[in-house]
Amino acid sequence: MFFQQLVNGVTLGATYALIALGYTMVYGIIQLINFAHGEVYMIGAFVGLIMVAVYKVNFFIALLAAMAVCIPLAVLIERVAYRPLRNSTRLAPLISALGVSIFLQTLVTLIKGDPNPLGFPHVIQDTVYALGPVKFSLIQVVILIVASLLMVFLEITVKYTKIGKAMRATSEDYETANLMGINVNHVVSFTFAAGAALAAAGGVLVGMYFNSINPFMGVTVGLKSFCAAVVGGIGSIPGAMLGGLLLGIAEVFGVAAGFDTYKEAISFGLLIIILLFRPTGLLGHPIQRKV
Amino acid sequence: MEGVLSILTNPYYNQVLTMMGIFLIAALGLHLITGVTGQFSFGHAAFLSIGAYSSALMTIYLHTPFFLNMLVGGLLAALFGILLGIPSMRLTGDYLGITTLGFGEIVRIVFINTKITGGAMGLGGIPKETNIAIVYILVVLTVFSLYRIQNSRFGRALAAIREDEIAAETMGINVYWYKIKAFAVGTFFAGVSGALFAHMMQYLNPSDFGFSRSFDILNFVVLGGLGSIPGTILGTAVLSLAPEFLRFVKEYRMLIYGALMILMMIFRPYGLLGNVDLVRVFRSLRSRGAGKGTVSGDS
Amino acid sequence: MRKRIYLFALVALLAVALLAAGCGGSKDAPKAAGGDTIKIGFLGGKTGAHAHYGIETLKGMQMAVDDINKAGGVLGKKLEIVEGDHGSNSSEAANVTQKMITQKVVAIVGDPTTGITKTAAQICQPAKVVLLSAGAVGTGVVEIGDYIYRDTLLDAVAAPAVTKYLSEELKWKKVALVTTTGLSYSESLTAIFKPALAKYGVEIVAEQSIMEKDTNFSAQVTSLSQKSFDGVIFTGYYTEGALFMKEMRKQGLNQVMAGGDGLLGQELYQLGEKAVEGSMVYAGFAVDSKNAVGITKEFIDKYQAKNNNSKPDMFAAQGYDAVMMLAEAMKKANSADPTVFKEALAKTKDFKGVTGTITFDANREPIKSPVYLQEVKNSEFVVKTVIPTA
Amino acid sequence: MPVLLELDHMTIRFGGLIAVSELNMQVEEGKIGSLIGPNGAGKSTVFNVITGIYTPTRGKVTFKGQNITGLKPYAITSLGIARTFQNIRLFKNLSVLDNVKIGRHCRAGGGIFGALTRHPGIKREEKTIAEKSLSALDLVGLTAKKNEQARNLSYGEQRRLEIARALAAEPVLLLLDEPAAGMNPQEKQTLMQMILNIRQTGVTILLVEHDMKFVMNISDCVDVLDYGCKIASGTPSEVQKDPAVITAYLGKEVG
Repeated sequence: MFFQQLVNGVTLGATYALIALGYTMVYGIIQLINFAHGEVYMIGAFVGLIMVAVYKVNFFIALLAAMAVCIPLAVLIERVAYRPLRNSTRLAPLISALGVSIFLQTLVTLIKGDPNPLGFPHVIQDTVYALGPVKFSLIQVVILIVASLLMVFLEITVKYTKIGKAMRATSEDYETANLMGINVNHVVSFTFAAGAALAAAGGVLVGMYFNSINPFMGVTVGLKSFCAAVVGGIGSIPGAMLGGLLLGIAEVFGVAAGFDTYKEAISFGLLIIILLFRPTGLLGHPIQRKV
Repeated sequence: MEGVLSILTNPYYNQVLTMMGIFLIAALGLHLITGVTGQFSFGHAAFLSIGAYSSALMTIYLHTPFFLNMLVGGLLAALFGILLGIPSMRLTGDYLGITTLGFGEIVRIVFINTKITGGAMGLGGIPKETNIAIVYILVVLTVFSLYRIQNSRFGRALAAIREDEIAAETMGINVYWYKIKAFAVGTFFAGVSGALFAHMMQYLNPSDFGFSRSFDILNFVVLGGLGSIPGTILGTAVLSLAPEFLRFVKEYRMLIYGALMILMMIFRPYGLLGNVDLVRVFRSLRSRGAGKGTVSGDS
Repeated sequence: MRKRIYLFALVALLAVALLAAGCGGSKDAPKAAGGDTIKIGFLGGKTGAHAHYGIETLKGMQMAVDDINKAGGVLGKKLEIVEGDHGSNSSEAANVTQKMITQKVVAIVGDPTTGITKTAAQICQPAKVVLLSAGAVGTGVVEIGDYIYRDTLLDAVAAPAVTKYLSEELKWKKVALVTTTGLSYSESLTAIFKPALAKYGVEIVAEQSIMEKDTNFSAQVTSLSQKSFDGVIFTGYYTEGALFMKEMRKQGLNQVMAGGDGLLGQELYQLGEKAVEGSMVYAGFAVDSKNAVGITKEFIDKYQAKNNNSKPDMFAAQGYDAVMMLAEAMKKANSADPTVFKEALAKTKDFKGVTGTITFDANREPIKSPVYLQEVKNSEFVVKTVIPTA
Repeated sequence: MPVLLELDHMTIRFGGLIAVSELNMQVEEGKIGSLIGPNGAGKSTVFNVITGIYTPTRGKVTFKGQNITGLKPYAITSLGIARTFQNIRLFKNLSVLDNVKIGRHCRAGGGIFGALTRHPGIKREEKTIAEKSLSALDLVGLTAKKNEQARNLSYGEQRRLEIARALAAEPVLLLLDEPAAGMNPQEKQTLMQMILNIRQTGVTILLVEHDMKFVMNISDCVDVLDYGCKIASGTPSEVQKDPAVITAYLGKEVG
């Protein structure tokens, strides 16, 4: 029972982590809570659904297609709604992010015709593997593998490539990076693109795992993933992974322990407690007071 | 004059304007927290719900007078504001924002799970006590109080905190404590607004106080012009009336609403009345530049 | 300084007031003046999370209005629907209800949900406009006043009848009870099922709570897998119901579920696929193509002709009946004045609607018969049995 | 002359970096003291410790015989220490007069209740705040600009406004962090006169300044910091001749 719940928690946490990475990278670079990120995830799920239901492609093609749609979408969102506001007050881009969020939810609802959830066709068999008393379904295995691969890929990109170094420099000091000849606009676009790719993958995986997608699915998942990013230490990539897993596990065990009616509060409660003791999250750098 | 009369007699305008006034009081409270003191709060609806439920329960079970219940609602909201502020006011910026958001969600979920508030089924049977006159008298009182607060030693200290916390602290301002005080006053108004809401709708449901309501109120404050009372009034008016005016576009309504939010921010990132100091405009009109010694902390 | 503040506040208030009056006033005035039609309001979400109910209710209402107008209208006047979309937001629902009242509707049909119905009822009652909800099932609705009605099959009537059937015919002795917390519909239904289950000797071996819009039920199902039971009583909506059953199948549990009309919607089998085969849903209306007769059959045929052959659901049928009941009450009272025809409406007895017979009891609560218990078979709702209520 | 401010073996460390080490320093009442040293010597850090923004890792700060180590900045201000900042920290979107009024915060007591009622006590208090603030503005010559927004002032005016804001707190000890930075010679001359005038009113002054001519002309005593350590102390003329100071500023001569 304990290990079974742990498997459930880790699977859920892996999807939170995928989405949390997008929040954390964007925040690390331009200190913006990209509230529209949840909608990118939602659109990723819909694109994945269309690909498997209408074009009958296999799972990996659907995953790539979702990424292919979400990447330009996220870059466009940044261009239109955030870039003009980069030097404005902190709240202005936040409000326009909410605007983007409402716009995309309504747009998808209108295109779809109603806000009702849609099921996801079976592209992965319902095979169940048993490891002693613990059961893994194939889809859980796929989620864990795909999520891990993507995160490793991201970590390599950020650590060892030129654009990754530029990202780290920009998140360290935006102004100086700019002066040092880094094209920060490129870096920001790349960051949004990378976050969108992960969110799109998250959307498709979650759609398949839970078998239901709807135009408003990005709202709560987005908020919880953002919590995960903050819990782990916003701006920190390993932090987002840690935060995601922690929240996923806490949620599953909270429900198992009988706090099922408080399920939605678990993530937020954990967030507040962690922030009070570590004001910048588990793996975040402490803020140095600059005078 | 005919227009004004028709508002008082036409129940629809009456309803819409009363609602607008109720949310304006809440928005003015948030204005003090976010606009004047510069602290993010993404959970304002929680304080509305605290004021709403507590006043409604008093009305239903204790039969105490409405004004007392409203006052208690406001004070209870302020108490929770202080309780939340004590641990979290050391957090800055977005971290404070996300903490208040979390608090807001937790309060909503607690109300869902509470028996006496009717849980998810909601709380009905609240007598109607709110009317447009009471609401707008309170709006005027709120505006008046906020003007007085902003033009006082207390208000100047809050503005100083918004401008530069470290400088404020070296000027002798206990930044932490002043932030909590600002939070208490701002959430008091939210509680009063909640009490009015409860006795207007006569039925409360926790889903009325989700984070989308908090962001709506934040929108009112930011879109009108952060830190400006006239801006908050204008923002609230435009955004509460916009959905009503946009009814004719039917299902495209929220699409346009979302697009409007983006466009307004792009073209007026400081809000509709941001960087327009009405008091100064007013004064220069009145006395052609030779103003009196008092300058508002409102810009 | 002081003068300036007062002056400013006054100017601001006036500006806002004039803005509202100037923009809103001109549009509605001529409409309200026209007296050649009888206006009936539709209150519901055409957008937002529960839009499905609203859209279907409106479809049914429109069909009823078309039928009535084709037959010459009511009292020599045509019926007209005034639409009030509230986007599933309660403070907007209050605004739009008030707006329809100023547009001189004599009655409002809606909202399909209990919460918003209560909000609207608080406005309709003092305004002396009839509110007839085609969907509200929660408690404390008609108690608000004598202008407030509903034409739904009440769970308090239906759930015990269904429980009796489950216990006596299907021999369910142990059940797991799953509630969607935060959803008033589900919590009320659970509260009705509990005594009913006890009365017919069915033991609740496990209780689980889930949340609305939740998609991950692995923890709850893992907990259930430790118990043995004959079936699941699921009191929530179809989305969660379908996903919950899927998770059960995933974890190797094969019991079926039974629940109320919250489970009713093609999404149940579209989402649930094989996992919901055999699941049972009761409702006050069902398309029983083979056995349907009379006006029910006519209604089904007409709806299918209009909507690409898709079948009408309960909300469409109740929306249809709501308008028909209102029209009949107006004819009986020979008046389209709500203060007059509400008396006739309250006396409605054995009204033959497309959803069955409806009688309002002394408390104006609807007594409906029968209950349609349906079963999912090959991805379709098939009527399993029709249970008459006492 | 009695000692007003004393630093006793004050050490502050940021992570592995020792910013100031074992600093002993005194400022006598009624004097103008200066703290000089090359960039990064830790001068501003000393100010930040005195005003309570940083808590020293070791050592003690005594003001008027009272141990103020570890007190919060606002508490230290009300005891009578006010300061300006090297990188000007005005309340940029507020008016010039409001900036100064905020400086007087610690010398008044009106709270929320007073703000709402404006009872006679508060009216009197506000009147005093306005008068004192205006006279502080007068002292730095900014009376004419009292209704301007602070961000619209010129650089030199902003520096002067910071001084006025600090003066409004009626300090016993005034800390000025590079007050002459970015000023032209004429402005510096005015500033010097202004500082002397302030001293005349009985305020003790401690300066951090890079302009040697300015420091040497105005100071009664000078302390020199290099790499967080005090290397010299004395009257301007003593310090000027000190070989350690010359080395620190010009580097060691080869050979």
